[in-house]
Amino acid sequence: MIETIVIPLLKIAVLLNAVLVSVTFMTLLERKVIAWAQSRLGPMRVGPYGVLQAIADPIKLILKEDITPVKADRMMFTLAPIISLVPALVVFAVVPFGGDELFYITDINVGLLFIISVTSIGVYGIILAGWASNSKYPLLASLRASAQLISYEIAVTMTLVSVILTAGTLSMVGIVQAQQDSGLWYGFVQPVAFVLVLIGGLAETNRAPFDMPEAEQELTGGFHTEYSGMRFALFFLAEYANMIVISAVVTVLFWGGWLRPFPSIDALAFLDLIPSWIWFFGKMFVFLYLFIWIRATLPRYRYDQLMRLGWKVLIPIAIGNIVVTGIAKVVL
Amino acid sequence: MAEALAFYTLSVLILGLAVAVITTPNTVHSVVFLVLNFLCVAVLYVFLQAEFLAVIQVLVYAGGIVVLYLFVVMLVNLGRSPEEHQDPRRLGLIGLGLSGAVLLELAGIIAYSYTREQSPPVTAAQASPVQGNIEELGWLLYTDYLIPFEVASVLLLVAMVGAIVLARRES
Amino acid sequence: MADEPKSGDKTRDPRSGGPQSALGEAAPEPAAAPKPKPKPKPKAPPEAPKGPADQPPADDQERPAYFGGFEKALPGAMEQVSYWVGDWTIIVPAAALLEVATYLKGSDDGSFDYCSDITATDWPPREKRFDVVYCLYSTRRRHRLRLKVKLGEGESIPSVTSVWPAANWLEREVWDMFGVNFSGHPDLRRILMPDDWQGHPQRKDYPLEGPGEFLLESPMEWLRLRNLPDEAEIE
Amino acid sequence: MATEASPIFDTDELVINMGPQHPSTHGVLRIVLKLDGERVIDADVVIGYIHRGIEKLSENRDWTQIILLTDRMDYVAAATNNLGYCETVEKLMEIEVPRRARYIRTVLAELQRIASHCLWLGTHAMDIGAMTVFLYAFRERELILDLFEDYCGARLTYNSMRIGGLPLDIPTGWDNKVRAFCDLMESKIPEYEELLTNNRIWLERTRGVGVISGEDAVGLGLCGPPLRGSGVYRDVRKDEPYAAYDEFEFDVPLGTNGDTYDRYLIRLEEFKQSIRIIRQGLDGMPEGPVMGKVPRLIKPKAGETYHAIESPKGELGYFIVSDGRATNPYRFRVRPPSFCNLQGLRPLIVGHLVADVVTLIGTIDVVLGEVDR
Amino acid sequence: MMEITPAHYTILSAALFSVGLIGVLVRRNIIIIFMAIELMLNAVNINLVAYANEVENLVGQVFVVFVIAVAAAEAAVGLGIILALFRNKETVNIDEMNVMRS
Repeated sequence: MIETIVIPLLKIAVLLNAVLVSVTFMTLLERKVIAWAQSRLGPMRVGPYGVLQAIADPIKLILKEDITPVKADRMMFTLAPIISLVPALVVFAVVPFGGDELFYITDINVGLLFIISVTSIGVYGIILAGWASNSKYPLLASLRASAQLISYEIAVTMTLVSVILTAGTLSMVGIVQAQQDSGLWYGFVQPVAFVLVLIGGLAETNRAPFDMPEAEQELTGGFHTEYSGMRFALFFLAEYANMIVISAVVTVLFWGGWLRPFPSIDALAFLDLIPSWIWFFGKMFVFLYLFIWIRATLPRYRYDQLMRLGWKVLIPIAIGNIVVTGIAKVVL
Repeated sequence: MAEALAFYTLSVLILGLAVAVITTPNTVHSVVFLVLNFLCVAVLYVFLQAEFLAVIQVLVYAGGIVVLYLFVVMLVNLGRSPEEHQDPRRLGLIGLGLSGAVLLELAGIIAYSYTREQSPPVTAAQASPVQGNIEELGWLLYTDYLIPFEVASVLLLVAMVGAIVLARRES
Repeated sequence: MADEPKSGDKTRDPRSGGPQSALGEAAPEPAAAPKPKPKPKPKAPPEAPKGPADQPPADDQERPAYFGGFEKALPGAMEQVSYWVGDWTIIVPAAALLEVATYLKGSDDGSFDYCSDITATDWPPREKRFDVVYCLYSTRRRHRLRLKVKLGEGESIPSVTSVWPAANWLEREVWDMFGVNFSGHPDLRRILMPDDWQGHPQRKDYPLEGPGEFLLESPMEWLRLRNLPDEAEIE
Repeated sequence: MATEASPIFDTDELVINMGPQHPSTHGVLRIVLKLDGERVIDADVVIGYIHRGIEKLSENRDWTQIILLTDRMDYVAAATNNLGYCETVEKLMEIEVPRRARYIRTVLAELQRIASHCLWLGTHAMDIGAMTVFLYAFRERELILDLFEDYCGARLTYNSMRIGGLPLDIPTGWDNKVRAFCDLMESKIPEYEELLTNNRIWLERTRGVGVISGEDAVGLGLCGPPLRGSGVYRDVRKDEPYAAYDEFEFDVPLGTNGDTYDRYLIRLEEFKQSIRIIRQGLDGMPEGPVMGKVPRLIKPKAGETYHAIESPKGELGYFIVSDGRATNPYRFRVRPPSFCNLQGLRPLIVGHLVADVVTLIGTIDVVLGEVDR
Repeated sequence: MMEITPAHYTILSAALFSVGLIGVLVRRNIIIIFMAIELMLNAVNINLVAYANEVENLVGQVFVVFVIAVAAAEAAVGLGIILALFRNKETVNIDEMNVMRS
């Protein structure tokens, strides 16, 4: 009983809290990093160096008036942010944050596919938000979003197939163990796939330079134009939770999850003194930082260019990568 | 016990959502109910030890096909409900009756087949070693069912081309 | 707001007598010249200037080369020539404007392909109260020329949008501000003022305070509209 | 209107109001877009939301009072507006402006050009999604505002010129500050270029977007960088020199393709040319008074004139009529470059996507205060 | 009752199928009709998976994969046709879609 119910529930509770809290600090990190990139200071008022800004923001959002436009579809308008947040949180169930069983909730044999399929549900949140607002800019944004997310989902899934081929398993823990066995992070085995997943991940999470659905300068905020208060905050949470998911997936698939660098070289065994979860979070942080960095640097793609990139560049490369991986797998 | 509880809950959800799909006047709501229905079916698959299918159900059905429906519903932004126009030749009641008859017939068949003395169960011909094994499913797909598989892929290709041709605007 | 003119003036021009009239400030000098018809004044307000100086060029002023060709091609189109602080101005009749514009744009030694500006000036006492001014420039020859057309109230002037597409908005602004009608303009709407605005604010007889001509012309209608709730008409 | 759309797709037309409250319309511009999917099939540009009647207002103000009204037109380049107006009145009155004043005016105008282009660069890049350039450009603009503050005490609406010259001589040491700024600016331009010029996304977003041929640009009355971007050699500073421009050496950059990228490159090059002019102006600054001989009562003889200068946005012209009797102009007309450039927006955006509409509003660099006046 | 046999799944499947059938026969909105067809396909899938589980043979699951593939193809072409029809006739009412050419 304790083994099957209490411990998993405890883990879920801890993980959910950790994710939600880290999301609020992600916003602070993003504001700070972008500010430094732009030779500003960023938030400095709340607490020392503005660290309490991460708490002030959610409080503000909770206390704000939550407005539903008169002509909106009330049910869908409320449902949409929930739909976009829940899948983002559900996928954490299969992310292994460390080597020990303590650090993941479950390890299912279709783990990677589970992540892909559950995140694909998140698109409904954006589409329904745009539709339910009964407003033109959100509608445009949601049409953009649905096309963008489906296209990039294909590209990312295709790319992941080559990783699955290399690892020979769909389980997230299994993939890390496969990297341990082969002694190489798959980032070195599958560099093309790594780059494709990174680009696709940016597009899947609607981050710059692919933030078409919420392009403020074009669509005045996109699908969440009509949202305010807590419902807006849910979208916000979903976006950052998705960023964390993508970073975690990239870490697991390409950067050896909780493994230390060069797991096969015994001379570096002293690195194992650092606990596995620290390695994991360290790697994840690198990718989160990368996401923010890219946002501060790059202009935004145009919608048709984005689709062209997805269909005419990423998908063909992904297919080519599968073929090459398959041949290599057979030959070696 | 737990399985029964889960089954009945899911059954009620599946049927209830299905009824909601076909009765809701608002098409977008219909689509959302359909998605929820498919998610419940996916959970059912998990209970039937078909995890791969469950994931595929979510990925392809809920994440792909139904998004298409939603897309189309939003594109054909309806000014008026299609239900307003009634073709006098349409016999809705008879349709309802016919469906009821089909339900009765199906129920009859099931009842008949199970009240009869158990016919020898279909033998698990060459029982697969592991259940719900993706690897096994893959083997089956790529060996015994290779030709249907290829046919299916050609079908998808044709459908893709067809959809593009249909949706393309003449410029 | 502005008082109605007191003496028995029955001709419709309630605006000129207002204490804040532009005329009052613009022309401090008392009446010097007798004024014909357009503005019979009840209280003999200070006289308004009757028109621009349009100083003729000095005799020794060298004329631009393209003047010769212009006079030859369109005899009679050059009603008057003016030269002041380095700017050449040709005054042309409204009827000939389109021909003149086409010629000036096409001629090799003129080649005025760039329409810098179109504007107007209002001289109320004059019978042809409006001067419509076209500032032209040649990107090839690098010289300027101003065309001027004199126009009365209610007369229309051919639009030059077919010659210089740039004239589109500029003519719209002149219509908006002065009420000069451009015939053949593709899209003659108000541009700066709201679509439902009454009157043309840049005219010299436009009241400088209050809700404008509209109140003076139909006070009841103005009152009715003012009491209406605001209604946003947004597509 | 929807002649371009095939009849089969009529149902998808969407009329969308961009502005007057929209993050990228740079003020209160409103564009009514008719969309087919995301493609613009027709557009109507609606202006006039901050029409303050500056022309009418000026006809009832003193000749000197008008200077501070001109500040409020192109409020990101107030000094050039002052300059244009003062020069026009000086031309009308045939006043000789001292050479030192003309040099200072030129330096101020070029500083203003850099400031205006900084603002343009920042907002334009921001519209395309590059948010960092915005703050970099504003950082440098801030320094120019400081220089203006040193000179005349104001940071936005300067009222920094007078008919016949300047109200103030430059403060001591100001020229060295300007020199230091020029050096700094020169080192910062590569920073902008590094982020944008060779950026693949920037190239994709700007190349081939909003192409207009030189002939069309002249016909539509475009001026300033949009006109030069189409390869038309037209710069009032060269063609009809004013202030002290005839004494300085500088180049007029020209584009070849007439697209958004060319206009971007031209403005970046204008940064460098402006710095060049400022340096020449500071080095050759003559001694002498800064105010010419101006009658106590400014009252030009009856007559009219049109005078244009090259503002950062293009040809800024003033058409002023004096009736020779009043202490205010009889007719005061501004030829606003933004207004004429904005006229070219509709032909530019038709056929492009919504995202490009934002790019194209940015590339023609409008200031709505000037458009509406 | 407490033990779940394939019969339970079959009954669920039959009921779901009938609901889908009612949708197809009664509703006039062609998009709803398409969705009802998806419901019927799902009913079939439930049956296939249930029996595959019962007889411990994966062939049933293989068929489900094919059914999903066919459903995807059907959705793509069907929705394409709906869009084309809607453009021509501005309706999604199947009662009004009784003429091939418009």
